[in-house]
Amino acid sequence: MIKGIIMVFIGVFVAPLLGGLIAGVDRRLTAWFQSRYGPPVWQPFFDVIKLFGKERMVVNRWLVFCAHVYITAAMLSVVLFFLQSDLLLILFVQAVGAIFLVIGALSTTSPYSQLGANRELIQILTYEPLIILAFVGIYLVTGSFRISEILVQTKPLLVSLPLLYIALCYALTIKLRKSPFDFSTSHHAHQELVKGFLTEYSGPYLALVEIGHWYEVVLILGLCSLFWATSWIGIIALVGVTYFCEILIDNVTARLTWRWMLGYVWPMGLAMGFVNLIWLHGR
Amino acid sequence: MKEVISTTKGTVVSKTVDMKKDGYRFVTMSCVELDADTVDILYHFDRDLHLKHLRLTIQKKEAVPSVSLVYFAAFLVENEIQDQFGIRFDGLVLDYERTLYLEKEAPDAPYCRISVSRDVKSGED
Amino acid sequence: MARTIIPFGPQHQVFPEPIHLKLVLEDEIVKEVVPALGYVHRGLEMLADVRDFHQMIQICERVCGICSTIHAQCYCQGIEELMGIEIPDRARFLRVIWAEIHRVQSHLLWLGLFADAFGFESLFMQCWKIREKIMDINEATGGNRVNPSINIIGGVKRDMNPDMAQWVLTQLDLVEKEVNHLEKVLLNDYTVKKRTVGKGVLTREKAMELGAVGPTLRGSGVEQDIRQIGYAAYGELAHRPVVGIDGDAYSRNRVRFLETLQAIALVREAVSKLPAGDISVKVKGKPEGEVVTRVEQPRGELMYYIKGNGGKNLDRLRIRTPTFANIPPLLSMLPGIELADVPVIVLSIDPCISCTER
Amino acid sequence: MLNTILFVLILGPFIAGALCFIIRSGHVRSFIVLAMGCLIATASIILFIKGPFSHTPPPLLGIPTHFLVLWGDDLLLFVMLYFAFKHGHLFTKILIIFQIVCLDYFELFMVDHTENFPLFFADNLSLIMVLIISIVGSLICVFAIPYMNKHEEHQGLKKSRQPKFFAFLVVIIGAMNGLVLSNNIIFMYMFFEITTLGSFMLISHDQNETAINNAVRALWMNCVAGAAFIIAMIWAYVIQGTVDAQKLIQAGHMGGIMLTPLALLCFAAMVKAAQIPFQSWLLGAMVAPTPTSALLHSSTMVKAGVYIALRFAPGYAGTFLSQSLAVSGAFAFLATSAMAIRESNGKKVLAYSTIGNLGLIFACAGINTPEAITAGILLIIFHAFSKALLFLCVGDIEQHIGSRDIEVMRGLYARMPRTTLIAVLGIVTMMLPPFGVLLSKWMAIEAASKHLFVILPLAVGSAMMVVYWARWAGILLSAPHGLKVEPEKQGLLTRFPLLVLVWGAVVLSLCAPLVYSKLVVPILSAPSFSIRAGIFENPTGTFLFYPVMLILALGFIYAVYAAKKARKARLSGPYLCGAQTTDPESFEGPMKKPVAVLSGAIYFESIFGNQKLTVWVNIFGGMLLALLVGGSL
Amino acid sequence: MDILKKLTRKSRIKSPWLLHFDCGSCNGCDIEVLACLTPVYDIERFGIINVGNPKHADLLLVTGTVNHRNKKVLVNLAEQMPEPKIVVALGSCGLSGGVFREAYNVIGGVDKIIPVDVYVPGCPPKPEAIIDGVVTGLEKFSKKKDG
Amino acid sequence: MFDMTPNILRNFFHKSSTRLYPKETRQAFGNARGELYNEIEACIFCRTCARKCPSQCITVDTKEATWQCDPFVCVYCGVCVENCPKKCLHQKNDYRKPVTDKEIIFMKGETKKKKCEGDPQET
Ligand code: SF4
Ligand code: SF4
Ligand code: SF4
Ligand code: SF4
Ligand code: SF4
Ligand code: SF4
Ligand code: SF4
Ligand code: SF4
Repeated sequence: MIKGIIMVFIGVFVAPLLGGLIAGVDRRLTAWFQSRYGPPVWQPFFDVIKLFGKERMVVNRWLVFCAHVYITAAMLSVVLFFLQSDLLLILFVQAVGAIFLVIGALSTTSPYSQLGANRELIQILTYEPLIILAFVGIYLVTGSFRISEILVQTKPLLVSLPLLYIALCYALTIKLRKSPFDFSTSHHAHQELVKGFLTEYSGPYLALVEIGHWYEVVLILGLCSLFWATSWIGIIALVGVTYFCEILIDNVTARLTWRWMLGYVWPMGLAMGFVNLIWLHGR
Repeated sequence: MKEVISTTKGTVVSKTVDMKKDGYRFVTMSCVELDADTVDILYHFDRDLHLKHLRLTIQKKEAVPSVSLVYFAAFLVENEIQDQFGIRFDGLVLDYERTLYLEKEAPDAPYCRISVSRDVKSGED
Repeated sequence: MARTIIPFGPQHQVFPEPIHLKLVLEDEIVKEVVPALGYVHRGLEMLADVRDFHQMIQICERVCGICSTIHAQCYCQGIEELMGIEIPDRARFLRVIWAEIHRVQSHLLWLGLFADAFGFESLFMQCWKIREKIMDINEATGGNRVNPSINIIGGVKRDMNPDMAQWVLTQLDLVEKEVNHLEKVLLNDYTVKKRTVGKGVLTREKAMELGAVGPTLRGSGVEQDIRQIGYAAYGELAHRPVVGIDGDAYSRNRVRFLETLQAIALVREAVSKLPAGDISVKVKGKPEGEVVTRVEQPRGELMYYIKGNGGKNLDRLRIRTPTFANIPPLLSMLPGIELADVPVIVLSIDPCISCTER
Repeated sequence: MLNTILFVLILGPFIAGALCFIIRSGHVRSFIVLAMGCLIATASIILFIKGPFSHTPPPLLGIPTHFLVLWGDDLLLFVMLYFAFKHGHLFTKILIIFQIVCLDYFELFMVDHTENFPLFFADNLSLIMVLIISIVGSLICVFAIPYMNKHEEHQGLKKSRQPKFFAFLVVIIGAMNGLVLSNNIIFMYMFFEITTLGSFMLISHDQNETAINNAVRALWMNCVAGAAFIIAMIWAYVIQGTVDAQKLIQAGHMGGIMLTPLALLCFAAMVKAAQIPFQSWLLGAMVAPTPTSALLHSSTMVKAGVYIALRFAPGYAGTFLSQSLAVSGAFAFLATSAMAIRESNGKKVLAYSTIGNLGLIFACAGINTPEAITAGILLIIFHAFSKALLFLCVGDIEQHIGSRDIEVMRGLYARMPRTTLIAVLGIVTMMLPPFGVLLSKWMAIEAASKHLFVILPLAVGSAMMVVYWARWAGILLSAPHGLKVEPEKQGLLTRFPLLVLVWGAVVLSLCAPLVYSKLVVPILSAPSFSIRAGIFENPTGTFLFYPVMLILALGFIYAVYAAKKARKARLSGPYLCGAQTTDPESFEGPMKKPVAVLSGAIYFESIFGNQKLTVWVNIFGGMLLALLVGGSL
Repeated sequence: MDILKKLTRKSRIKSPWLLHFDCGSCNGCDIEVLACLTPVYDIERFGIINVGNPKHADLLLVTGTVNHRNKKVLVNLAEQMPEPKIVVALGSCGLSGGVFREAYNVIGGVDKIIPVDVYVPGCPPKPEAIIDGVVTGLEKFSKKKDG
Repeated sequence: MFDMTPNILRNFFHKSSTRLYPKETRQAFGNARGELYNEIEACIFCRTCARKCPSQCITVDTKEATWQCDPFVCVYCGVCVENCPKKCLHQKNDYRKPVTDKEIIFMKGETKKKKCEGDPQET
């Protein structure tokens, strides 16, 4: 019980801090890759606090509603993760948030927001099956969808699920909105949709979305960490290397288009996942 | 400026068509105010780095046949001349109706200024 | 099919300059596009009425900040032709040097913005990082990063002593080295190719018919470059226009990339052949008559029509900038492409609105 | 008592239908429909409370029941034959004549009518079906009363066709009740055929060319199902010598020979449920007035298919048939989701979604583990409510705005806030946790995890489903900025069904654990989940049903509060690159003309809109069905 | 409460998101603004992100002369920025119309249309000057009242 | 694919090229055209600068011996400096600092007794 409460606490409070810090480190590293000095690592926190202090400005009150639902769902999904709950449940709860965020963006009459939201839906469409396949792979190895069952494994999952891990990394890249998949919105926003589906979220509501994003980043990195959950070193190494690669890929690729994503990543990711599953099945 | 061919309102389109047939690229048009009533419109063409011009002298009030159907590229500069000189072009493929650059608040046909400013200034020179 | 109508610009992140496109989309495919201009129109040609023909140099430099030197050069060249002035050889070479430095600057700037248009942020950063060296050259030689302001009627304002020239060359060597590092990225990278190959195709015939100029024209396989006329000192320097074949965004990209290297080579050659002597001649009299003069600017053919009346104010100054000529071809490239490619294709003509509208 | 209830549930609607047809007064008709609705809803609840039974009613009017059935069947088939001749459809004619011949031969010369077994049998599955049919079906009929008045008004009909319409509408309810309660497969067949005729009549209601074409298509496809059914029936009889469904199911366990008739039954079921490549009849049904579509889709007709599959599921557990059923169901789910994603016609989206969900239920039936069966049954329940609700919403919306196109519904919230909110809620219950549909889907995915060829389409299909639902919900809400919204007027008979359905959907979801433990568990061979404190758990996974629901509900409430508080926030127009005019929804375009912004969703025309793709999907679907039948020969 | 306010203020200074609007500039100033984002100057050091969306921006950088067409855009953009915000005018054009101020389609500097907080002279101002201008603007930020 | 990687890694393993302005400044180039200033004692108020200025931002009052320049209009082109007959007008190498309020450079010198030949009013 106590452990449970601690886990909830970590999920609710520590996770966003971690997420913010990761974002800060990300920006710093990105800057280094670009031969820049970069902002301080706690820059994301400044951003969010500042946003909370801005004037409230809305186009539509649905947006406010949706931003709150988003952060609730994001938080809940992380809490469920730390409670070592069912992977599919976590994914579904996470999807509530993601979908409400999109509905919020769709609820405005802003064309940029609308287009961004449509693209975000395409991103959801792309990553969700990949994640489900990864979970199925985990299930085939451990016999359960529960995280607690994964943690008692003695062999890292990565050994039996290498291809699914790559598929999951696709999902991770999409979820992190990194190049080449940053088309529904992007952090530095030099793109044709300006801020995409985040265009109309502003001030405190944008701050909520940002924090929600941190939760999600922690969640998805947490999912990655499951693939080497046998030791702390494994977790740190795996997540560290994965994230480093993400930043690297972000910096060595151009943004591509959603048509490309559907036509390339989807078949690739699904095929890889499927091959991995068949292989597991055959054993 | 060498090779300037004079044209009239009636022949300008057919001469432009000839230019196109001869493989000339449409460079642009220039409009120059001559006096209070007339302007010169110069059509510049290029073939292999060699320039050729048509000169059309018209009254400001007259409408000029557009060559934008011959050279689509002309639509932009013709709109510009409409804006700046208040001259009308007939048969523009895309007519901005004198809103290409200028808003209502801006002066009307700002490039037609001889009657106003140049008279005063010429005394100084 | 659901239609989307969006305003693309005037304030839009991917365009550094205000231009407005009314885009009609279906499934993010552009069905219709109508441009709106006038957000940067100043009416500076009319300033000839209130500024004398010397002062107009500074105005012409500010037609556009990206190729200011070249504008001034074209203008001075026109006035010199009207007044029958022969400028000293050294001045002719110096003009080439500065113009080509400017071209390197402009192309690097463009390569960066182009990369930005397809979301390659680090490439943008890299190009602009390299470009800073050119900006330093501008400031060191001309006194300002953007407007070196070296052209005057009758020659150039500033000389380049051997030390300075040497320093410029070493800087350019560094630039060249770094630009070469980017060759593979710009011309081979999978993602870059995905975003550029086959995008915004302009056939050779279309390019000619619609009056495309500069790299946009050369990207479609037409070997035409105003520098071939041999104005300034170009007649005495070895250069051949860089041409592409496919007429797509990739091809234009390639042309500009190679032109960057070509420009550096031209500077080298010009410095090595730099004759001794005066840098300017004294100017007497006032311009009279009309003239059309052209130079090759980074974006293509720049044309000035100048009419003088023997007074200190010009009768008419008309500037036809390359982007002005490239807009009709651009309009023909847009329908049928994806929304995501709109910035890529618009950028691929290297648009400069400030000079288009003046 | 039982006799009365069965009479009310099965024959009641027939009588009501006859009355509707004969008494041509609008008011009386409304009364009849309302009364019948109340009656069968009550009757279904009473039956439900009484629990499972098996029963043989006394012969009606002293005529042996099998005679009634034979006459009924023949009459039915000849009516159908008449229509087949009227519309000159050769294939239908052949099918129907084939059925007549088979049936008569079977009934007159083969079947031993003295066999003694309960004519009616009901376990919880049947009872659940009866509840859904009677309640949801009645609500739809009630909704149809004002709807059809308006519909005819819009069409400017001189002579009302409502009598016939309502007659068939209610008859279908009776037939469905009969179908799910019968234990004699000959009965089943008859009711099965009644629904075929009923749907034909309802689809052709508008009597225009498309309506008739689509109705004919529905007829021939359903006749294919009927023919398959009849072959299955005869085949099974030849092998087992019985028409007792329960016996047949048990016989299925024994040997492979029963597999073929079962496969044919499944095939019939899949055609009835409009699975690929037979989806077109259900899509064509969308031209009919909305109550038809709602009735056909949510609670009846198509559910007849999945009911049969689930009913006979124990009979083919663990066989190749089961596997291929799972795969073709999953494939239908994937393919229809992909088709729905490119659709902007609201009713078609609903139709595809229905077919998809039915596919999912087939997949569950095919997986055939207790978890899967649980998922399938729960899906039937939750889907019925949400889908009926959505259909009625679309109908209501269509009558207001004159279009069923999703794009035209953009910003509907500003015009019809009530209906919009109900519709959005309906959509949310279709796709998000903690609502029942998603709970069932969770179970389905967990159950399908071992079946690679099922899980892959499921994973991809559900993601696509999310896309089209979320897109629709967002579009409904995208109201212009700063608008004062006034709740629109809704007639009582429109509002009542909507409210009952939306509450039904929500409350039923809230009670999911109860529904599971009380209703579903008794049907299962072994309980699939343990439930503690609202947590579904089994070795495969855990669904923290109540905890998740609680926290999401809290978040929801807070979000509503925050949105209320945002009333004070500054209103600002959407971002339009700085080009907005005084009207924040339009921008100054070229030539200084104001242009209203327009947003259209992405419909993937170039990707899923491909005609070739559809053809391939149909071919592949057909091959899967062929595999299903052929593989069990 | 007080500490929260202080934190907000500090964050505001640490995270000024930027919107750049080219209001009829010759590009000289624009490219210098862009140059500020690039490695040699890297204003992301100050937490500045070029957001390109008025709704997210705190800092409006305006370059170039105001004309009759773009003034509406300028007003629209400024209006869509939530308080508190700072407007910085760049280059002679933005300050007064510069060399073009006598041209017929030039209204003049930005401050004729919207209030300007910081003026950065130059043609174009060097990136260093732009950074100085932003820093000066941030000082003003701490004095602005909460949004 | 990933052709950018070497460049990126090179950046990563080298010091960033950022000049940490304002902490770290760089000596301006000797030629740089910055802020204008007038050695007013040497100025003869001949108005050449005012006449030649393309931006028309200098106002010289010969009688009152004042020289003023609007730094918000000046484009720092250096034309005035080049044309000043007394070479009293200079440009610093550093740019003019941003300000929060409008300003004018105003300088007052002594009225010169000896007037220059030629009419300053001309042209
Ligand atoms: S996501 Fe964007 S803002 Fe965040 S660190 Fe990366 S580039 Fe910077
Ligand atoms: S094309 Fe025109 S605006 Fe663009 S850089 Fe060149 S001169 Fe300037
Ligand atoms: S809008 Fe609805 S009610 Fe009216 S005619 Fe059409 S389907 Fe019937
Ligand atoms: S201030 Fe100078 S560089 Fe800036 S826009 Fe104006 S003219 Fe161009
Ligand atoms: S003169 Fe000044 S305002 Fe104009 S462009 Fe140059 S720096 Fe900018
Ligand atoms: S040109 Fe020189 S001397 Fe003459 S007024 Fe100007 S600053 Fe003074
Ligand atoms: S520097 Fe140029 S703009 Fe400034 S005062 Fe001197 S001449 Fe005028
Ligand atoms: S003549 Fe006098 S006023 Fe004219 S430039 Fe010489 S000193 Fe100045």
